[in-house]
Amino acid sequence: MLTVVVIALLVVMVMALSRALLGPTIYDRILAVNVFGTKTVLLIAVVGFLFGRPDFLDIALVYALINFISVIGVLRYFEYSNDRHQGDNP
Amino acid sequence: MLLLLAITALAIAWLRDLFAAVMLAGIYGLLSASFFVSVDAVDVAFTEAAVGAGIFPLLMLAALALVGRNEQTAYRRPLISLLLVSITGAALVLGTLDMPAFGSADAPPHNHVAVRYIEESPKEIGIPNMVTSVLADYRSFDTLGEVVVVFTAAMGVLGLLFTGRAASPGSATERANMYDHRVLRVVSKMLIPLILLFALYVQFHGEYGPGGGFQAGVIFAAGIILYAMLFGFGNAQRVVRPALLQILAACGVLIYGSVGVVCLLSGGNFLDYSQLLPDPLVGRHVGILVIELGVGITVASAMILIFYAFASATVNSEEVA
Amino acid sequence: MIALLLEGVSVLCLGTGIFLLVSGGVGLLRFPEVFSRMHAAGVTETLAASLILLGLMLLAGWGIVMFKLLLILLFILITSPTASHALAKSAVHGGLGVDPDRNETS
Amino acid sequence: MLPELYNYWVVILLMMTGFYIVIVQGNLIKKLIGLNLFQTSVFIFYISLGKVSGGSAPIFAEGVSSYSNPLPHVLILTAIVVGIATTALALALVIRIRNAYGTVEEEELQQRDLEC
Repeated sequence: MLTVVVIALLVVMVMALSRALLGPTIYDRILAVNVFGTKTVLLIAVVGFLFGRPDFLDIALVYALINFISVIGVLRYFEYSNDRHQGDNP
Repeated sequence: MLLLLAITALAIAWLRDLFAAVMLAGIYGLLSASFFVSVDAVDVAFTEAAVGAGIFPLLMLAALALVGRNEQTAYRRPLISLLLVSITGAALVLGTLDMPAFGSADAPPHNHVAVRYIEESPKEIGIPNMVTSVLADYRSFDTLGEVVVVFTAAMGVLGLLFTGRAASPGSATERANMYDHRVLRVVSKMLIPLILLFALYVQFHGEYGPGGGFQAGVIFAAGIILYAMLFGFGNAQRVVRPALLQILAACGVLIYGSVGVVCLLSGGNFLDYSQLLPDPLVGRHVGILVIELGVGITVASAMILIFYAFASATVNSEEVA
Repeated sequence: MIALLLEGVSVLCLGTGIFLLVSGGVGLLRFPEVFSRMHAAGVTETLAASLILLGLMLLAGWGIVMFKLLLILLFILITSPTASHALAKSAVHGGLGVDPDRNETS
Repeated sequence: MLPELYNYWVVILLMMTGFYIVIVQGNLIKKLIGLNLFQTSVFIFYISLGKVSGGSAPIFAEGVSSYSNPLPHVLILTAIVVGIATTALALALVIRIRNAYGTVEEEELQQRDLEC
């Protein structure tokens, strides 16, 4: 049963990756990174169970944390560069 | 898994827009970390996730904010370099033909040195996580060198970029987008204590599960950077002063070195913890714990200092530009 | 008996989790517009993730493992909606605003 | 013989992509990303050397017989942290170059260097 979950996760990750590659706007790419991060968290948790080593879950937690911070960082950067180009923001 | 890695790498090569390249570098870091997990490299996956997918894109973005996003020049002489690259690639592939199969148990590296460490380390040092035991005890002198490397890197970045003028909390950019982060600020107020607590958890259970000084330091720094991003650099610098951080980075290295000297004084050679306490096993435990603490403090303060340096560079160049 | 029941429920959770996952993934690819894609991604992130984690929790049974899984579940449930909120806000701020009177998405 | 070596070939492919980026791309930041790509492929190479099929992660647990080799993990742990330290330094240098020369593209840098 767990292997089916792993395969499904890999399929969705490939989809998110393809969205990241061909996404027209920047926001598609950020969205794809966000989805990708969450799926990696799930993948690690399931792989941890598959190998019977439950101490993998710390890594899954770190993934979720890092994913959140990088998405916020990217958005913060993106707003910051908008301010600079437009001079003053609305 | 590796196929995904290869695709991302090729995409990065092909992309022109730097911003997208940095995003893909983040995905690449995540992918390589999940590969490390599937190959049982637990600690390495931890560090690669925290560093490769966490701090690296943040630093690149901070640099991109200064340097501008688009890449003007076209490729230069692509064909010749493509030829050169494929020749070196072919030579390397030839080199791997007689390597042992992936994961074969009887390969040469496994049955000489590793066997001794796998058998002896639980008995000698008594902690389950062999990677930390080797890192902190057998090879602790190299780890000392590494901590010094991180410290000097932080000092180098400070020397290059940090002009000391902290961004005043009320400056234009701070107030400008203060209003639109209401939801983010509330959520991060809840999350940041959790993150810092998790960093301490990682720090102190490095012996029993994946974790240790480096990972804890990086997670701690990531928590502070999140705070700085959302609440503006002025307030962040008021909360965690750069001067305090410089002292902290130095005293992390100091803790590490002083443990070594204490072992020297109490009769053993440098960094041999069994001399610390009458009972050698407990002495080693204490030694490793203190070492990890020193490493954690240095790495955390070094990362935050580097981020402050980048942030203050953006603020200054904005006034200049 | 209880073990069998637990096993059955966890398989059920994992099954629906996978179904939602794949449908969200397909949605991510096929929807024309950024905001509709964000909706599709949101489905996979919150519901599918919590279902799969729930399935794992049932498998794990009581103990430290279940607690860690609960922690991860809570963390994802807090962070991913905030992240998509921030993303949507900056998308609107960045000039990609969907003007309400346009009913059909171009 | 073929399927086992698949791992090493992918590593070489990644290494060559990073190498290619460093050679061809003019932009300094892009070169740094290429360098990071190259570095990560070396890490993957080391770790895949240390894997023992059927062995589990090198944390001592009851009922686990064979372990993967913990030594490359220690090596790579140090290498990752040193890698991020050097990348941070390199980025600081790129920013200073940007302030001094006003550009980050390699050709313009050379021309401006020749002028002054």
